[in-house]
Amino acid sequence: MRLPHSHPLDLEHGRIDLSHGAGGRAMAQLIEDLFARELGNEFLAQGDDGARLPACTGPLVMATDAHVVSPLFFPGGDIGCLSVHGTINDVAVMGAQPLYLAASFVLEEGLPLAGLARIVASMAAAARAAGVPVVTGDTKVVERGKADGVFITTTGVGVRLAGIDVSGANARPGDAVLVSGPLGDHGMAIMSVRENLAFDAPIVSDTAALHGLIADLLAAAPDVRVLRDPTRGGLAATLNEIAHQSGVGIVLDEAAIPVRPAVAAACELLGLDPLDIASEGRLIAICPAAGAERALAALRAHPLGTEAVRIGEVIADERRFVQMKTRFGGRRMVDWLAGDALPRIC
Amino acid sequence: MRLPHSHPLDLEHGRIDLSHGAGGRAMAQLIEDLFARELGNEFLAQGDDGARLPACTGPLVMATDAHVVSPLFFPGGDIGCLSVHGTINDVAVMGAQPLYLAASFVLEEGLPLAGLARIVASMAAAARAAGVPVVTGDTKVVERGKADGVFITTTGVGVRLAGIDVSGANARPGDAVLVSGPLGDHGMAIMSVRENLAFDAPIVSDTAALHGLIADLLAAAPDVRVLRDPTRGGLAATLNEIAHQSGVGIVLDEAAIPVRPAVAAACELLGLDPLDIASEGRLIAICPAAGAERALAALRAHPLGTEAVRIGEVIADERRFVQMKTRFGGRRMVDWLAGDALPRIC
Amino acid sequence: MKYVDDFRDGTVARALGAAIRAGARPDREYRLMEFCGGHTHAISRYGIADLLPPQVRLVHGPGCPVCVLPVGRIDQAIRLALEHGVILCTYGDTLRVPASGRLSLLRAKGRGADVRMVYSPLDALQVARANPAREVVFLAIGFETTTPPTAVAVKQARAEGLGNFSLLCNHVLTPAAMHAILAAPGGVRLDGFVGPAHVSTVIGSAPYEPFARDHGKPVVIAGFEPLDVMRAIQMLIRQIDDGRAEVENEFTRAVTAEGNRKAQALVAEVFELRDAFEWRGLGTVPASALRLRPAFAGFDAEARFAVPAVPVPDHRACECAAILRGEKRPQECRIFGTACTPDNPVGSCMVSSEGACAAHYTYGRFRVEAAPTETTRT
Amino acid sequence: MKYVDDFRDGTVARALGAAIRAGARPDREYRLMEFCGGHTHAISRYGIADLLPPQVRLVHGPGCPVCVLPVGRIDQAIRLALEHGVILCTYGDTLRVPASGRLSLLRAKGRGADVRMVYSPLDALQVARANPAREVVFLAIGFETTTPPTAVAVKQARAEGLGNFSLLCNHVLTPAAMHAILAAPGGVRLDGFVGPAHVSTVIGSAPYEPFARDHGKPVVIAGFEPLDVMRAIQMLIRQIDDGRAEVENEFTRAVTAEGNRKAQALVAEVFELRDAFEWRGLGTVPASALRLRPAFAGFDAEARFAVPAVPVPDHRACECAAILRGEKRPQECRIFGTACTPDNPVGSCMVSSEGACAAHYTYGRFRVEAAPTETTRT
Amino acid sequence: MCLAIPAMVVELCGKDEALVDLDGVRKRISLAMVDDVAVGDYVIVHVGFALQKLDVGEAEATLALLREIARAQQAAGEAGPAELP
Amino acid sequence: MCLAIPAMVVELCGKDEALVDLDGVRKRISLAMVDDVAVGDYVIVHVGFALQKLDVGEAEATLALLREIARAQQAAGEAGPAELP
Ligand code: SF4
Ligand code: SF4
Ligand SMILES: [Mg+2]
Ligand SMILES: [Mg+2]
Ligand SMILES: [Mg+2]
Ligand SMILES: [Mg+2]
Ligand SMILES: [Mg+2]
Ligand SMILES: [Mg+2]
Ligand SMILES: [Mg+2]
Ligand SMILES: [Mg+2]
Ligand SMILES: [Mg+2]
Ligand SMILES: [Mg+2]
Repeated sequence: MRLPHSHPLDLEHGRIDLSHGAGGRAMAQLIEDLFARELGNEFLAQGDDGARLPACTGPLVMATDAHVVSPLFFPGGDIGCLSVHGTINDVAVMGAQPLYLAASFVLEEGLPLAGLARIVASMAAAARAAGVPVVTGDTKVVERGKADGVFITTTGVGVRLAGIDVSGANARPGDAVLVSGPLGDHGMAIMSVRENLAFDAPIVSDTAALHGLIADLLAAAPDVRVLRDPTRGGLAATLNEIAHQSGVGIVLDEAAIPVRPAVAAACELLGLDPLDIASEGRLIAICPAAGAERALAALRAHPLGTEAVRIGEVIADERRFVQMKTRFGGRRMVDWLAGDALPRIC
Repeated sequence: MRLPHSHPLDLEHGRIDLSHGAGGRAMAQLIEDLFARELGNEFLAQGDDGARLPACTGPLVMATDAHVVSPLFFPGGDIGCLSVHGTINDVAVMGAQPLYLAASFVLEEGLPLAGLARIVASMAAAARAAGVPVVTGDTKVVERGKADGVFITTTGVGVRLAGIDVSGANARPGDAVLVSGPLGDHGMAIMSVRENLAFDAPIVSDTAALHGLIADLLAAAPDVRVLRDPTRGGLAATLNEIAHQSGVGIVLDEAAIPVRPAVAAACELLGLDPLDIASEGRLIAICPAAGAERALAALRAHPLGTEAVRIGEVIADERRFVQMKTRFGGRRMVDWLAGDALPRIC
Repeated sequence: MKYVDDFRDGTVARALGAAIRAGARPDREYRLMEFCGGHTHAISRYGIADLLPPQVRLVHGPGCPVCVLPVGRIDQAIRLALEHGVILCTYGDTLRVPASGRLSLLRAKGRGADVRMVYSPLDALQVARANPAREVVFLAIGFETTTPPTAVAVKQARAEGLGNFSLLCNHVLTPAAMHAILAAPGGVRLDGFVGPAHVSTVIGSAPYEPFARDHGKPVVIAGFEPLDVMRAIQMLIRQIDDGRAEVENEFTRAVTAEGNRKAQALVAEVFELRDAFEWRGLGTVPASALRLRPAFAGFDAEARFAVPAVPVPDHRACECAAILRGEKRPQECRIFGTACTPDNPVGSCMVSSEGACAAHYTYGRFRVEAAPTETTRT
Repeated sequence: MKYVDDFRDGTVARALGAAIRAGARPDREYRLMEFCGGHTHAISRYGIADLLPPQVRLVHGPGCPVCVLPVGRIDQAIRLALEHGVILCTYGDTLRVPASGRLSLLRAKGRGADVRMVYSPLDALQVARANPAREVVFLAIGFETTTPPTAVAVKQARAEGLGNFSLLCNHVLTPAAMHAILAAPGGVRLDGFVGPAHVSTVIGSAPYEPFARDHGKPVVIAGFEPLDVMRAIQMLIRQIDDGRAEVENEFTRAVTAEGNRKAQALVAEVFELRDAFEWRGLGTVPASALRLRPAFAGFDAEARFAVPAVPVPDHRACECAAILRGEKRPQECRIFGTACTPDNPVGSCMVSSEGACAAHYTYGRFRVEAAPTETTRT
Repeated sequence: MCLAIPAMVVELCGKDEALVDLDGVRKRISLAMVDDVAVGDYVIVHVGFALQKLDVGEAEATLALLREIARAQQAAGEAGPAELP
Repeated sequence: MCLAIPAMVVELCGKDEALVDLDGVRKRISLAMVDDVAVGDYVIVHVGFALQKLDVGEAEATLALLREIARAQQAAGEAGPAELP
């Protein structure tokens, strides 16, 4: 639907106002001249309140995530590409090929259109690069002070890969725990630009779409039992979740866990544990120990997995504890973080 | 995944704090003891970051909507059931059978858990009544003052009904325009409880899931060309959208358009036009004139369509204007509302 | 709605239209100005023009308080909110009025201004009570109808000692504007006025006598319902054809000769005449607006804050001035419907649905744009 | 990280552990209190216990400023924010400390309190500058390490005339607490102290002399890295076995006998001793905390606002007091790990990861809960 | 200009206020501008105030006149077939 | 207690401030508590302040001692086979 608009959308100095969410011409213009133009594909072009898609073969997978990151722009990415990667990854770690995304925006009155345009362009680029189109969307505007710039919820649909059965409940004692690269880059990149913490660091978010890496891994190692992206709560939360779902324990080897020096240093300064810090482009894979080397080789052969390593093993433990042999030579638990990762002084 | 929690969730006096969104045990408890308990189904019970669903036959439909209604509770409903109905309706008006919903929550720090529990229970009841389960979800918590209580984005997936081709682009000159019941109840119910407008009125939201009504309609009248729910922007915006998508004009008969007396009266008091006010449980259907009576009969036979009427016709008009013969005997345009529906004094 | 729907009856309307067609002389034009935006809105919303004979030409007047408010006054309000940090309360009508620098109160809100829509001036008092640590300014607009409620609010503020409440007063006077139109050099040809409905409930019918007596223009005070408007038109046509120029009252159910004395007294107690006031379209009109009396000077936002009203020229192409004087029709403006639409109003006549341009755009433009396949006249 | 990773070397650690095992007498127990939470944290995080012989028993002391802060002081801060509407700035550590009525600063924030986490006291000054119309209170906690930065901030506030800034002062003194532990009636049996690292950089090693001299307890000041802790334990075992009681310094790279004179002068200029202060676990300890000097009284939030600290009894089952005195271990508390967890801390030792209970829960509880199939000792 | 609508007074409240009803919609308004308002009266409501009482007799007279004009016109044969009220 | 970490001064900034580096992470801190700090010095950073200068000679001496103890212990045959630094 192409409407004649009296003024072009002012992507340089304009701002979101309530009319952009009111269902009138201003909203139609925002959708046409920004969202549809950037994200454009045959499905979005249908112009209805939803997308008509082809039939797809195989069992479906569906995942959704709200993205509320602050600040909206951070080293290595922004809320736009993050919202594409995050949901693609949640679909992919179910052992599925991500096919379509839906994107819903909550915009705060006063948001500069220039910023929104950057975000949408970044989403579009991420979706294009991943080959997963945004097929339908929604835009709401709330009063200033009732949101935080932009919230983006993306929902992904995909089809499960044949012969693959991965789930957080599938880990078995003896399995190997692998990770595709260094941990915590994303979370620490965000903290480095938080107003009240700001420090300078050579840290960029690891945000990336993992479905290609996962496809390669599963092709080489279809016996992988668990896939998970260690986002909120970091490796610690993710492994505790898996331990609980599977009813097992996990023992990590601290010396093997990859953390970049700058991330480790920032954690020291802030009193945080890198195992609690989110990644957005890293993969945890758990597979039978016998297949671990083949799986690692497949991960390392992909550009997003060059630093893949084995970091631990699954054990039988009714208490479902995640433990770690420390580099120092001792042993400790790796528990869920209580509350939010707040910088400490003591 | 069932964790041992040290304290039960305090659904009476508790409030959302940042830890409920931090990926730790507090979040797991909120999900288990509120979301999963209320919305529970076999898919949600998988406990992964997404849902494994069966294969489905036929072309897919996908729709998403963010729900940001304020206040969260209003006569006749709340943001919970609204978020279920809204997305079911967007899937259904594509001529599809809605199958699954994903729900993503943005919660404001400080939100009373009692309110959230009511909302989730209302979602669950709506989803159960509609037979469309919430199969996966996400929860984020933002700082107080960065949201407005709760935002809920729901995304729906469905399968298109065989032999049906409905789209906003399908209206043809000569077609009849039908509506399933009185307009504007939802929007006016919301306004009646807005802090700065509050008035007393026997108006309750019309929020409802329309897929049953639509299924009955399409079974009786598979030649229906356009289905749409007149939400934001009301009938005026919806028909203007359709006129633009289809490249046609529409002429309405004001005397035929159903508006409840209290809704009309509230509009008079506030200086608003009922045609601009949202409904959340009404259906606009456009069909060949020859089939209009059959379609109306099917609508009227369903509890949600007893007040269905024919309100106008599609005409050829390159300008894509929506016009209306007034009850008074004149004629006027029915344009998109400019900006938001703000109460007027003059 | 009792006493509302009755005056919207289509069957009566069609017969009354036929009576007007039958009664109007076919050989002359009747140029009738409806002063009020309320009438403009009713004419468009009910499609009254379709019921009238072609020789009746309705000319839209300046009786829309939003339309006549000069840009500089909105700029003032925006500066109060953005620079002085006040809570700016106002009616929904003014939020979208274009101001300088592509701003409006709504856009200023998006930039952090604390702007709150109120339904009544008493709501603004409530905001002031609830925010004792903040300055709360009520941007008051309106003709004589809306002024007495403002007066009540100011008196109430004084009674409560609400020291954080003040008023940005833009109340204007109807007769002064009508006079300005008639006095305009080379002004419009008008055969009569459809007189204000609700303004007249307050001021009564007497103030219109000079227009009949001195200017020879018949005035028929009419309610805002469409049958009221049609009946007033019929009465004006009769006067014109009879060669009479009188003040007649169609809206007897609400308007008396003397008006609402209590309301007049409230206004007189709180407000006094300004020497002159700038009107959009009409320029500076002497004795055409009100300000707070010295006894209430403490509640005057203009005195309390340093925000002089800086006159701002209208957009070059904008014909609002000529339209508000009844000299041009909306579609005669070069940018009507292109650069200037209700979504992006350039002139103020495009803002309120009572503005001549917005009413024509929203309700009437199908009449003049290229005709559709189906004929538009029933 | 230079001078950090070096002191975390696992190879050296294993050999040092072997040396300690070889050097410790098998026939006796060494009860060593690490006063500082920093040491408690290092012991847990690096699994140091696994490298030590079983006869070395580490007793966790009260050196965590969050753990010793009485509930009433957090209540004060919450009242300042909720009732007095101040902007309450504090370190991330204190946000989750349980207060009365199931509140904490974080929960108060969810109820509308304006609570802001800062990384440095200078950030709180910045908040005060940015919000001149608001009162900004910095909730200061900490031992001697953290006090000089607060002193700098207060001096800076005075220099700038930041009249809206004030301090809720909870700075406490290490030697006074150590003295209270040794003086406790029927107190703990301790064979020596692992002395504070960063506190000692400020106060120097001299203040510990009385504990060696008068109480006969060896003190070895140690850095917070795990090799520092192990080396200090080795040095303590030697002193004990030698029958010596001296103050030794393992942390020579940062600690001198006299400490940081400049920092001491800053503290002395701004603060003075309180007669007494309530410590969680230790009760009211004389001369154990600081308050602002009269010259800075204008910056004292306790003077500026009427929020007396009301003592609040601990939860009945809570053993924090005994734990902070070194008399009990976390797992000896009846509600450890059930009603009291880091997610829902009942006592303050469960809040900070430096608290004895939290450290044991988060890092160490696998040692005492039912063993897994695999053996947990490598 | 001056959006206002007649509504019926259904309750007099303390301090110069009334509850008015318009087809079931009820709103509290100020009576500060009008005297001698009784339950059952119609008042014209504007920005939360009663502007003026509606004179029901005059309203009925105006309606009767309008209907009379219409009827006369219909009798004269110019208007359509619809039934006049 | 008292989270603090040694970082290297890489730049002295006006008004008693310095930029410190910890493995690439750079942060501006206050030098109000320490005198005579030079670029290249290590300072112990706590809540945005340099608490104290780190005595590099003492640090190296402590490390040398620790390694010596470990070597002696290894020589005594009790520790594992790993290479000491
Ligand atoms: S169309 Fe716009 S610019 Fe032109 S006269 Fe009307 S309001 Fe003014
Ligand atoms: S477990 Fe909790 S209640 Fe018990 S002593 Fe520790 S902190 Fe106190
Ligand atoms: Mg998800
Ligand atoms: Mg995710
Ligand atoms: Mg995930
Ligand atoms: Mg939508
Ligand atoms: Mg914001
Ligand atoms: Mg939608
Ligand atoms: Mg929708
Ligand atoms: Mg829809
Ligand atoms: Mg999620
Ligand atoms: Mg809020």
